[in-house]
Amino acid sequence: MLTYSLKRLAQLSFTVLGVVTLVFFTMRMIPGDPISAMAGDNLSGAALDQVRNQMGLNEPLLLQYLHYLGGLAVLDFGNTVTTKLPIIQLILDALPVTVSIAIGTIALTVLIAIPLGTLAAYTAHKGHKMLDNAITGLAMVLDLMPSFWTSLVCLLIFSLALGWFPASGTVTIDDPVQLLRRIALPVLVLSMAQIATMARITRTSVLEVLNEDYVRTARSMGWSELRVLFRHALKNAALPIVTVIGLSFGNLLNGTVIVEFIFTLPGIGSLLVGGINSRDYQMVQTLILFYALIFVIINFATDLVYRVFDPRVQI
Amino acid sequence: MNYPGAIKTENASAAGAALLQVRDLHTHFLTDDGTVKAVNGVSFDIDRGERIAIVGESGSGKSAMAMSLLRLLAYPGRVVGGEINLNGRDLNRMSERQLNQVRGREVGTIFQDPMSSLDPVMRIADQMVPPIMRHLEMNAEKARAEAIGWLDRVGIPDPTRRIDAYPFEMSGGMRQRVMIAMALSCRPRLVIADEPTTALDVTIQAQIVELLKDLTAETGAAMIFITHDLGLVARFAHKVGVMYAGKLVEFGPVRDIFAHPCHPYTQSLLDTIPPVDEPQRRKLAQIPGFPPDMKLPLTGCAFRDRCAAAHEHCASDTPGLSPRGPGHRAACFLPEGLGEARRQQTEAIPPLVRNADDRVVVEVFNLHKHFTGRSLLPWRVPPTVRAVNGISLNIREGETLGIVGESGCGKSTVARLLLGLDPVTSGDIYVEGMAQMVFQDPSSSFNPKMTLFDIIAEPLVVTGRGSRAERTARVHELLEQVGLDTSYAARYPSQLSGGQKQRVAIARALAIKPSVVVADEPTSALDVSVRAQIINLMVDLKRQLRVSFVFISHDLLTVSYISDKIAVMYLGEVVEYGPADEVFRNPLHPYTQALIAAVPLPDPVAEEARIKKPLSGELPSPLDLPPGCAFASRCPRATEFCRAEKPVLQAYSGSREAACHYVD
Amino acid sequence: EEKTLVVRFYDDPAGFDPSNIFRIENENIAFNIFSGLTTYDGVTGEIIPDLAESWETTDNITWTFHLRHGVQWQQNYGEVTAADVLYSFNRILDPATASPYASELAGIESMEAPDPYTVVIKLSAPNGNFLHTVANYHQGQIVKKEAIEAAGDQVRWQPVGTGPYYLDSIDVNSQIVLKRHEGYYKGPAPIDTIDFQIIKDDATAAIALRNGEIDLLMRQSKQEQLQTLEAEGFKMNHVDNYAVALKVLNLTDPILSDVRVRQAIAYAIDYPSITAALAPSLQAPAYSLLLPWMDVYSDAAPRYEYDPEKSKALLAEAGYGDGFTLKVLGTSAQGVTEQQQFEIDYLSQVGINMELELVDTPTFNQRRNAGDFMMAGRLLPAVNPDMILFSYLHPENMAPGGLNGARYDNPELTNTLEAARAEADPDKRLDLYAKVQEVAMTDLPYIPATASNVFWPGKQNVTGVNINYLAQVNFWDVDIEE
Amino acid sequence: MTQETLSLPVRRQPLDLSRIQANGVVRFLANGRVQLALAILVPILALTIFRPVLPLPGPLETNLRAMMQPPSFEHLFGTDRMGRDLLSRTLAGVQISMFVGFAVAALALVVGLVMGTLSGFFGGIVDRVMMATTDIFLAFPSLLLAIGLVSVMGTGMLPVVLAISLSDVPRFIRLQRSLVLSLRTRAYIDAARTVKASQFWLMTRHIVPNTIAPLLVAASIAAANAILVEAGLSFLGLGIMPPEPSLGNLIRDGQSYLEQAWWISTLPGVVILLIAIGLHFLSDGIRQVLDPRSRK
Ligand SMILES: Nc1ncnc2c1ncn2[C@@H]1O[C@H](COP(=O)(O)OP(=O)(O)OP(=O)(O)O)[C@@H](O)[C@H]1O
Ligand SMILES: Nc1ncnc2c1ncn2[C@@H]1O[C@H](COP(=O)(O)OP(=O)(O)OP(=O)(O)O)[C@@H](O)[C@H]1O
Ligand SMILES: [Mg+2]
Ligand SMILES: [Mg+2]
Repeated sequence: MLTYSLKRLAQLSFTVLGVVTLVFFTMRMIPGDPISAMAGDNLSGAALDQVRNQMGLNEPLLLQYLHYLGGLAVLDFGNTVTTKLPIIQLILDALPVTVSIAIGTIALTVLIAIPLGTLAAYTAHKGHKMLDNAITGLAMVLDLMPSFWTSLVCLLIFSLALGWFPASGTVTIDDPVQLLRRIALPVLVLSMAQIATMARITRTSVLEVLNEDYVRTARSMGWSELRVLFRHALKNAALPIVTVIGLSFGNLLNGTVIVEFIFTLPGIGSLLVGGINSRDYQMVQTLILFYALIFVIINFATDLVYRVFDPRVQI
Repeated sequence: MNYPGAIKTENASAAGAALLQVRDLHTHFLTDDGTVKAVNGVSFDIDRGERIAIVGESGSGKSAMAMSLLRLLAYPGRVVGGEINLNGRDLNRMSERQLNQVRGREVGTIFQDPMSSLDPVMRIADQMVPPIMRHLEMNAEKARAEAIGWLDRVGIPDPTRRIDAYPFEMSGGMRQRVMIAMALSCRPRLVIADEPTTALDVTIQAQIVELLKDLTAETGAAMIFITHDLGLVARFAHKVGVMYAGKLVEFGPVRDIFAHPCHPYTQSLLDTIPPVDEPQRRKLAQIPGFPPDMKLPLTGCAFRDRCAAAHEHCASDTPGLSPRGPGHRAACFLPEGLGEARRQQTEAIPPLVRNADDRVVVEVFNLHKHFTGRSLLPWRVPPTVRAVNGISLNIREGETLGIVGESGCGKSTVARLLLGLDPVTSGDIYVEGMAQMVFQDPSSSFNPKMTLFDIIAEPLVVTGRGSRAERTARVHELLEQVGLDTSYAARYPSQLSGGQKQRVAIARALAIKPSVVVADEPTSALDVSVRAQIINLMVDLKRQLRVSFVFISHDLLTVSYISDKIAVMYLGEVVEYGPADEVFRNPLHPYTQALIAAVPLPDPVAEEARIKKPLSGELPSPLDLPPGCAFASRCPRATEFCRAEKPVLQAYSGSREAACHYVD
Repeated sequence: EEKTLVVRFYDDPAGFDPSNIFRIENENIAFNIFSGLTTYDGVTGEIIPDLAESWETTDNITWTFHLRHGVQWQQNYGEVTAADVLYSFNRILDPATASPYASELAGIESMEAPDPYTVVIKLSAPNGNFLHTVANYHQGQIVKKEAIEAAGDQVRWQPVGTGPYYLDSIDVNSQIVLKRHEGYYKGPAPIDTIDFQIIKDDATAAIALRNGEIDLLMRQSKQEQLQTLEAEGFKMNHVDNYAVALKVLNLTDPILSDVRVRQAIAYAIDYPSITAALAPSLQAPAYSLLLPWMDVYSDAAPRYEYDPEKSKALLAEAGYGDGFTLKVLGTSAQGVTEQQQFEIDYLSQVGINMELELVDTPTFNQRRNAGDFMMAGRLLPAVNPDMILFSYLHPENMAPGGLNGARYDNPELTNTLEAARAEADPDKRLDLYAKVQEVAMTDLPYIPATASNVFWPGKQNVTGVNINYLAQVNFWDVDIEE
Repeated sequence: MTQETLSLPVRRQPLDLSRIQANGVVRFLANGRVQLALAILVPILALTIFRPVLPLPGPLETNLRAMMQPPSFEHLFGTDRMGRDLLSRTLAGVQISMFVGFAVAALALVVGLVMGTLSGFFGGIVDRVMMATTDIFLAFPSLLLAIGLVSVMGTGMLPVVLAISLSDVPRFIRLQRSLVLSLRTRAYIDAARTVKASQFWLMTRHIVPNTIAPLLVAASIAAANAILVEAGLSFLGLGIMPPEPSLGNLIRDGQSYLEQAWWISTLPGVVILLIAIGLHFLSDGIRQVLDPRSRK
């Protein structure tokens, strides 16, 4: 465990430093800077250059990089370049929204996908291909609808026609009911794609386990198929499922851009797109550092969960 | 018939009748390519306490038949007809729910692979205790005590602690014991064991067999024991059923079957086993051809294509089981089966002619190979496996060296070192010319994307020998040498049977005319009948080409049959070394003695006469070898001296060597 | 009972410091928080008094403003005085502020406050349009020294003004709340609270309005949504012709330097048909740099009505009978717009191969400001025609320093333009401006494409939504009727 | 050596066709899933290829007299806001989207194959550097990469393909690496090593041919996925730019007319769905055909 943690720590530092460096230079290689980003139609080049100078954007790149690393070393993430807001605060404000969406999505996905996938695997195992095909097919159709399209359809149906959920309105964790009503549709939309993947993985791994010898052993001791399915098969099939959950959690934390945009949710995805569009270097760097951390931490957590599900995994 | 140890059941209504009556059982696999008729009308009876062995080659439907009894077949298998009367109730007509009351409770099951038959993520207790609670209606505490009791009886040391272990924390032998404990824990009246020892080492196998024998005798359970090892049958069974192509072709008491087999298939099967006590070596009998495709409709006798005594009648009519003696039935039109044809002496193998100037082609001196793990923390000593721990050997031109020993003793490592696949840790290896290899697993030996031509020609291409035309000629020559038609050159490995693959492997190994061919368990993945073909082939080749072979196996019978010299390995060391016959007939080292004692002989009479005292004690971990004799922990003769002082290999009576302080 | 108006806000707020404010939606908030010396009438768009009750000038050089008495700052910062005005303008001019609007006030030679209610400003050159400069917009907005100093580097988030509404709270991710300034000099506004909800997607915004979640939709720029909303009976508040979208032609380009080529491009595209097909509500064809409602607008300037034959002829004359490739710089934010697709279509009919180079907005802005393009678009909302003409046509404003992206430099026009600005006589002034427009439309460094309309659809009971020509709404006029 | 000296049973039976495996192509075409996939993909591809000679208006041809018309005999998929024929546009979009899909898959396949093979085969420091690098790219939001590329290179086919494949490549490298690791210990590799075959020989003859199949499966999934990701990028203004119609931007363009003209976005969506389903079946088919367990 100690060795493992040390190894992980080394990996973490390396990945994070790599990501941070990559993003620093990528952002600056992209043409356009914070000032040109905020310029609308009516500002001239000379007027903007004045602002640019004042913000230190004309310093040599390497110096800026060192400044940045220096700030990181003392956990100072700085302010947004143009609007001078403390970045850590912005992230901490946006985080609960994104995290609740991610958790909601995972929860809904797991709730639907795992029974569905298990059922599909079971029917496939028994040779009843019809239900299996129907489930797989449905999952695929859901998977393939672009989220910007499903989002709008959901809005039109659930918000406009049925009036169940609002299309706008503030989102805070202080008001859980409102929060739930606001994230319900995004969660639904995001789950659609996740359900497909997870149901597929569940199906494959459960199906594989059902063909294992120990399942036959359990049945030879007189256990019913259902009990075998849920006691033995699911537990053994858990590893790939956990991996997918870990991955999709990571993806959800950065992959909700479109959905946040359409449903007007002030989450991390909006921050990132906003940051990129306004060339807010500091914001983008911090967010990506943050992603890298989450990525590494989720990997780590996944490994720990492995340990819980499979005693053979030693860390 | 009643057997010693059988317990009278209280079930009065069933008294007198057989415990299990199987009548005309049919099992099909409904695959996409057609229906596989895996079991095709099998009928037999088992009495209480009776042990029946079912033998037959791979694919003959043994497992399908056994699994049909409890309807444990996986999709697409289905029992399509027949009666399975257990104590008068037809299992085949029971609902799943009713059947679940029978499974585990009245019929226990033991599967082949102990590594995969236990749920890897559940503790032993969680797998054993709930069925006991359920079937014997005990509370958790009592059930647990019961389970611990069973673990104790199957010889798991420290069962109170080990019951909470996970399967991966146990060795294969231990896991198989757990399986047995589990299968017997609800005191079933019938135990079905599907090749319960095939995956185990000989010494462990002997222990498990004894255990099964004792425990079933003790509880009075009857047993169906599936195997393809005829030696085990002789050691174990009361009755034998021989299956071929989904049917029982012969059924009867074990002694009758061995002494007087009536079906040509049974006869051929018995003849494929290397004889133990004949002074002169003869070629093994072999069964030509392949078993029939069970998807195709079958008329007549299924064995007729491979039967030397087949006549027209066999093609049109299907012989039924007919009586040949008390309780002995066979399904053949001929009363004697092959009869005279069987007794035609197979060709004798002339002994190896030694020339004084025969060169030594392989010489190994004080060879060591240690595998060192990686330790991330610099202050920790990395774990080291001493896989090969100082062995010295030599092989002359045309000579075959057999290496035997239990799993993990370093046989394969020696082979890899000889081939230069791994670097040695220390010691010297001298190989004249090149060494080539034949691998155990025929399916992973070949690149599935290459044709046989490319496979056999590869060594030639890589070493840059010959023009294209010469290579083609050589490949064809090799194919003929190993008995394959040259048209096979265009085939892919997946289009070959296991035996054919091993022939190709041998052809490839011979391509560059190596001085020595190392064969690491070349026959252990093959069926008995095919095994005989490969062994015959190797015997022929070594004589004709005067190639030296290193033949590695844990099958002592085969090794002693094919080898000129034998080296017995134990934990990375050679403990006995000498001419094959002598080592086999008169083992010096206690380990060799135990090994030979553990080999089941295909002769029930001889088996009964043997004293069977399987090895006890634990194999020390190769990570942490004891200072003295490595075998001391299991040796019946070990003394304090053995534990402290390591014996070295010493010469005895000229040609023999052994590493034991107490060799007389 | 308190009245609350929920308004859609369409992008992330960027702050409301007049010295550094960008983009119309932010300016709209500032417009309601601050006041200028003058301001624009919501309905007519004319300059009207704001903090200055009255003003006088004789020569367009010396301007004297008389401040209204008793105007109160928000948040108890006291009464507005001339010192505040001087402070505000000096702040813009101070290089440390780094205000991009400093150049707007660069013409000021001196400022003084003879008494707390009088401000006298002297310019270095006559400027007949100076009242626009000090209007309630950008540099013209008056701030309070104490409030600015108290806010430190957070001025943009803590604006204190004298307008009808003050900033109550802001969550930069989702919401801006304005509250009515009870001490507003014209009296408190009818609505207590204005709650701006950030909704970026136009379709979502329309749904929110239809759902009744919001009362007023700041800017809807999708034609199809407008049609739906109109059909559902929402009030379509709008202002027409608020700004001209121009094609900026880079005159340093060897091909575009030929005036015939520029005219050929203008003749080749049928903007009236395009606007009619694509967005009849949102766009109208434009024929000049200026808009018809501007006082100096002249219809005497040449017009380029759709005439592909003439276009081909001009091209042939210029030696491009076989056509050429016209590279157009655009933003990728909306992809290739339908309008651009039409343009490609029309130009191809006269043999011009229009190639789009789409880059994201920051890159686009940077390249456009640097003048690094062959043809690009620009839309300059302004009420002051002089500002438009100077920015686009005066050589001093040439890119990369200024907005003259065409790098147009015609001394004849420059002289006329400067004379027009200085001219005090209204008739002569009009003539001079007409001349400017005529020359500009003949040389054609910029091709007027379309004029935009701005829509703020809202509920029927929301009244007084008057959008001015800067696309801004004075919320003091807005009320919710029961 | 003659036949007689060996008492081996070479039975020259007549060629038994049922025993001999049909060769790869035949088996491939005989697979049910593959047939299904081809039944979906071939007509779509054929229509796409023959679009120029079909009696259809050009995909960029506007017609202001026929705007937003619902599907009819004249316009099977209806028309859009500019009166362009949506069937024609959809088919042109298929062409572009398929190109994106295949380009992405091909790029990921080639790079993944080379890097993954080197990494898995040589191990050691090469492997560790490669793994760390893939980690970095996996932790890096692909959106930023896309924006960066589009900003530097402008919008168009190449940046889109690069942007999408940049997040696929690390996955392919890892897949290939794990395949190589499992193949590296196969006996046939050892067999070749006993005759001192070169590393290059081992990789090109033994390793790579055996990893192609699973990589192809992954590639066909990546292709389907790329088509969808392109659609998402289009939504953010980073995809293939109209008027060139990719399926993604057809859906995007039509999305805001969902209420007035459902067909504009729905019909191209159905086509994406069909293509993706086709590719899915194809990959499943490849998997089945190449799965050793499915062979007898
Ligand atoms: N799941 C299955 N699907 C299709 N055919 C099967 C299946 N399982 C077994 N068979 C076929 O049924 C026949 C009998 O198989 P079975 O496993 O009973 O043989 P066996 O005698 O136990 O062989 P082995 O000694 O190899 O265990 C074989 O021809 C086999 O190919
Ligand atoms: N690459 C390796 N790394 C570490 N340990 C190894 C390696 N290869 C073999 N060993 C260890 O060396 C010992 C000898 O292994 P080897 O494979 O030679 O045994 P074997 O006699 O061939 O056994 P089997 O009969 O099971 O094939 C075992 O303990 C094994 O775990
Ligand atoms: Mg079997
Ligand atoms: Mg081995």
